[in-house]
Amino acid sequence: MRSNRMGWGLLAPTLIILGIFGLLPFFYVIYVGFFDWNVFSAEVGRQFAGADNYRRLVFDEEFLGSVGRTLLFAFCVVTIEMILGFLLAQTLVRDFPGKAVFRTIYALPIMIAPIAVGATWKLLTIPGFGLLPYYLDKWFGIEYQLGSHSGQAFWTTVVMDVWHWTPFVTLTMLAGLTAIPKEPLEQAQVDGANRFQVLRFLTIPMMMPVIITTLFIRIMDALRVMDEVFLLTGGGPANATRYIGILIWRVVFPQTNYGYGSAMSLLVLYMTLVLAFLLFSVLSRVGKQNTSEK
Amino acid sequence: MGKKRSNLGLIGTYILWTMMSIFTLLPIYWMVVVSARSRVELFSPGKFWQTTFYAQNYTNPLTSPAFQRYIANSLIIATSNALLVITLALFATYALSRWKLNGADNIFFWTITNRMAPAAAFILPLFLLFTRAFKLGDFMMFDTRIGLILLYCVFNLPFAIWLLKGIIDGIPIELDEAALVDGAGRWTILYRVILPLAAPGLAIAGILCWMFAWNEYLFAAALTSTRARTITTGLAEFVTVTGTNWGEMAAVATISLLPALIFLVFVQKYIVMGLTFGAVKE
Amino acid sequence: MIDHTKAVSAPVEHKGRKGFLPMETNLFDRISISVYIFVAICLLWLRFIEPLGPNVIYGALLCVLLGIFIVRKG
Amino acid sequence: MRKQSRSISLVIGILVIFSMLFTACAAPVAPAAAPAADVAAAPAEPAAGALDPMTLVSDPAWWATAAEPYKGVTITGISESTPPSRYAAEVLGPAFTALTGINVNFEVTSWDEMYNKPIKDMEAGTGIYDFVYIEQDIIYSYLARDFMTNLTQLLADNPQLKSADFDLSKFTSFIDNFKDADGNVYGIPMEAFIKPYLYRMDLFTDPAIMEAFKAEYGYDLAPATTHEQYMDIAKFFTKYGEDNGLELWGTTNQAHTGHASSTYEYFETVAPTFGIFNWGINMDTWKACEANGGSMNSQTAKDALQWRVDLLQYSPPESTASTWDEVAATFAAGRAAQGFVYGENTVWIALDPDRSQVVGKVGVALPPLSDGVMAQIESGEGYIGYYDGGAFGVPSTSKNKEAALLWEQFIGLESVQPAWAIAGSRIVMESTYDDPMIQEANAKADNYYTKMKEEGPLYRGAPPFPFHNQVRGAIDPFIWKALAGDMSAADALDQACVVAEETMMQLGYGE
Repeated sequence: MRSNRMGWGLLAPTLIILGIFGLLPFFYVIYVGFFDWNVFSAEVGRQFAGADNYRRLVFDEEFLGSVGRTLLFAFCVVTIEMILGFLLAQTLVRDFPGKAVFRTIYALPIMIAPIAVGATWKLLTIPGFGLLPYYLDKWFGIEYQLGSHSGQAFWTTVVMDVWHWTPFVTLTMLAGLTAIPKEPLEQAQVDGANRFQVLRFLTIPMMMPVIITTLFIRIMDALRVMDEVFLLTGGGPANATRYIGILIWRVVFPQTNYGYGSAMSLLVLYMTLVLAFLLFSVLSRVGKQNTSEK
Repeated sequence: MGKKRSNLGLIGTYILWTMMSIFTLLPIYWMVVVSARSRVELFSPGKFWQTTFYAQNYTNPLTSPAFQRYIANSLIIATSNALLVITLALFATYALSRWKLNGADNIFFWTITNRMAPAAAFILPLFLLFTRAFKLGDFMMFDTRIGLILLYCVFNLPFAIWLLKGIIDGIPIELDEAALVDGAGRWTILYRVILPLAAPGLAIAGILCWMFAWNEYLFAAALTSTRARTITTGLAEFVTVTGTNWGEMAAVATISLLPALIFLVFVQKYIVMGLTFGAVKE
Repeated sequence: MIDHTKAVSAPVEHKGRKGFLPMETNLFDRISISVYIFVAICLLWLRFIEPLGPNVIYGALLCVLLGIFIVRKG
Repeated sequence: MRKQSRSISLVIGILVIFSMLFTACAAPVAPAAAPAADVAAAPAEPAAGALDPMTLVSDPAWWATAAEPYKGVTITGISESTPPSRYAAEVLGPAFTALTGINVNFEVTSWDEMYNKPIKDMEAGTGIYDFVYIEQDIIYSYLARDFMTNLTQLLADNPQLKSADFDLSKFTSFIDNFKDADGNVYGIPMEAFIKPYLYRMDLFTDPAIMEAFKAEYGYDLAPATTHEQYMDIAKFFTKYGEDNGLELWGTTNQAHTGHASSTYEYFETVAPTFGIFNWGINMDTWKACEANGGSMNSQTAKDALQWRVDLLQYSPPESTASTWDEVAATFAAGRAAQGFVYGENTVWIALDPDRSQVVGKVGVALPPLSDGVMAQIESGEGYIGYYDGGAFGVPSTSKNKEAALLWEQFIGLESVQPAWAIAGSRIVMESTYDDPMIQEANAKADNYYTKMKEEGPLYRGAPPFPFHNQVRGAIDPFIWKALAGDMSAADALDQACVVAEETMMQLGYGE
């Protein structure tokens, strides 16, 4: 009765679009990654270079440093966002008057374009007319200057990202929390389990799919963060916030080094893929085993 | 659980959420304040409240036909993209859910990789694709809305399918079969059985796609020239105008936030319903 | 009740077999794993072994063999 | 009943989708003529006003006839979103269209995209752009790759397109930057300015301040002529601002620690005044380090960078987030007593009360110099700074070269220059200096235009590197590190020169 033809037919437009606009460029980037292609080099055009780009990459301090910083950034924002998002979602499960208002206000940042987020935070942090430098100095005597303090710049990007994306995490967590069945939780409480135990042994395992998915989305986006940081600090001071997205943009465009930039991009993609693979294949299965043992 | 404790909890919740709201609103508030200041007023950092309103920051961009075109483009691109994506995603998830299509699941893992990679390096192949491959006489996909709409599908489709998969899977197959017995065709089932049941999920997927398309910057900047420019690229232009026109930039950012805000107010209830990523079946 | 936690609606559905790898894998998983390992070894080779002499080609060949092994037996 | 309403909603839904897609598809075909006219409706600055194209040219009929074969053609151009370019897009473009029937589709975008997009276009040979902005520092890179059309040749090949009003010899010497060795022109200058030393005349001539300054430093307060004086003045005014509770600092500083502008400030404004020219790169051997015959990490260069880093303590707090735009905004807000500000901003800072709080208080002078540097400059060995600006050139990939050639001549007419110069503080033709409008602005802006005319020869275009952006991009991080205090100036330059050499070698220059 079920002919696969119709199934594939329904899938076809999706596959065609994804193939043309997704996979073709992807293969092209792989291809270019093996070429030495800088618009303004003395030798015109693409020169096949084998693995030279990668050979250069693995020794490129700038690149490796940037990867390290990006991973640190991703680790910080994802950890903070997941924990904060989970806890905040807990407070939203119960109804209380005014919940809808708070939730609407709180969800606002999700809707703002990354580039506008960068602009917003720049307005907030620029010395001279920003709020933060002025009041931090006035109330706490802290000299707050993104342009010269690497640590401040880094943590400001973290806070900015937390500001931007925690609401999203909270909402997905909330969706998960409202959807999980209530009976086992109540039953456990009746049986005398304390809150922490309920959380640890029931809520979190049941939430695992949502947690993993959200984790994946956040890691993926945190690793390619670009627009907002670019607008806020330009990657500065020096290279304190030059995350990999910005570095690649700089290599590909201002420095017109297409081949090298493609190689960098692929390596980052590779990193993300491996992380995603570990997350889904290993973590989700481990989680499943744990629960099925119970 | 005494009454006292839950009252305490309630107060705590309010304190917490008031603080969160302040934290959330502060940057936005400041943006609106800056957008109300003229250039000569800008450098007055201690001034937290704004009493005057420098309307020119808003009227300048809003009355400029170029800027109106940016807004129109953004609206058309984001809306078409969202509609296209949820339509295709509905088809695709239905297919994935009801037929056994060997290998199809794995394909999506690869296609979502486009969303994982740093975007910059992908601009060049897309530029070549848009200017070389899709070319018919004078027409090329560069600087057209359809180009951006199709391109954004690459980022939104896997995401939407992923979001919908669980929801469609959750619709009992018996409903399909009952309809089939009644003589309904597959299309009828799709829009009479599946569509209404998946509506919340479709809505949230549509909103998230809409948001992504409305907010996207890098590709829009690189793959459009003047005709299909979007509002985010317009925003970036203001950063570099001589004497950095912060007020106008803030105004544009505020304007770009408005449609999203309207959306949010109306649909925020459904966001929670739809965002489960199929974690739990009904 | 455990049923609720089952459906990780990840883009990859895991209905595969069990080889020497510590989990169930289908063909796609095994190819992915091979590619991941290929890239990782080649990069490490470029960084640490090539300066000592052997060209990365040998590393790549090694990885291809390993890949074939994983795909068939994993 | 219910079924029916469902079908109706489905049909409507499908119609909406299709209509959306249809508008999306249809868009690019329709507005081909529209954009130029659209933009024209909203001139950026009221001063610009509308131009009557017929009065600009001596023979409107000739333009119409010459453009006859290209009527309806759309030429596409790209430039940075600066006042001169916006004026060209919003006023000159529509005027040209009215005159010739050739549409001008003018994209004004951010500084980065202004480079990225045409380079991509020209490298891929797509031919999207018919005229592009070429800054005087990138022209050598473009010429090295044969990206530009030889306009002299093109004019000679098409005598029927040569306007009688257009004369290459009427341009200032700035046009020399856009010529090859044989004197062929590759771009028609559209903006040019110097980066002068601006100071606050009201502060510098305040008797009480002058007295206090003399008491402290033992010499008269005046625009600095040496770097030591500049530092003294910066220090003095920072303290003065602190003591009097003013938002005032000693100097502006284009020191963004994540933007190329801070590297430019060092190489084009500071280093030359210390006697380091051409970025300290030896252009015979393409070497930068002192050990290899360059001077990028010479003691003088290190002193120059150190001087800049030292100035940061007397600069407003926003300096490390300031590009050229913010520097102008800072000075216009009256937050600095002196500074190096790009000339395109000088006139609005001095004249426009809507944007500037220091109207009528702006003094213009030559930057301070080290001993003996003036002699080097006058001998032609060096320069005091960049003579900055850009031109519109026609990419060799353009498909509408002839139509673009008419446009190039139109923007190079003497008659369009004065109003354009007011809108964008830029002058590219000798005759513009004598225009009454310019003279009037000149008087209010401490004779900026006169100084530009007289002292212009002391300035010079960027060194003719064929790899400008590439090497600068490699050096950037070290300048940023020095400015952010992560690295000493000496270390930064020692490492920068090595990286610069590596980059040049990768590009195939030097061995």
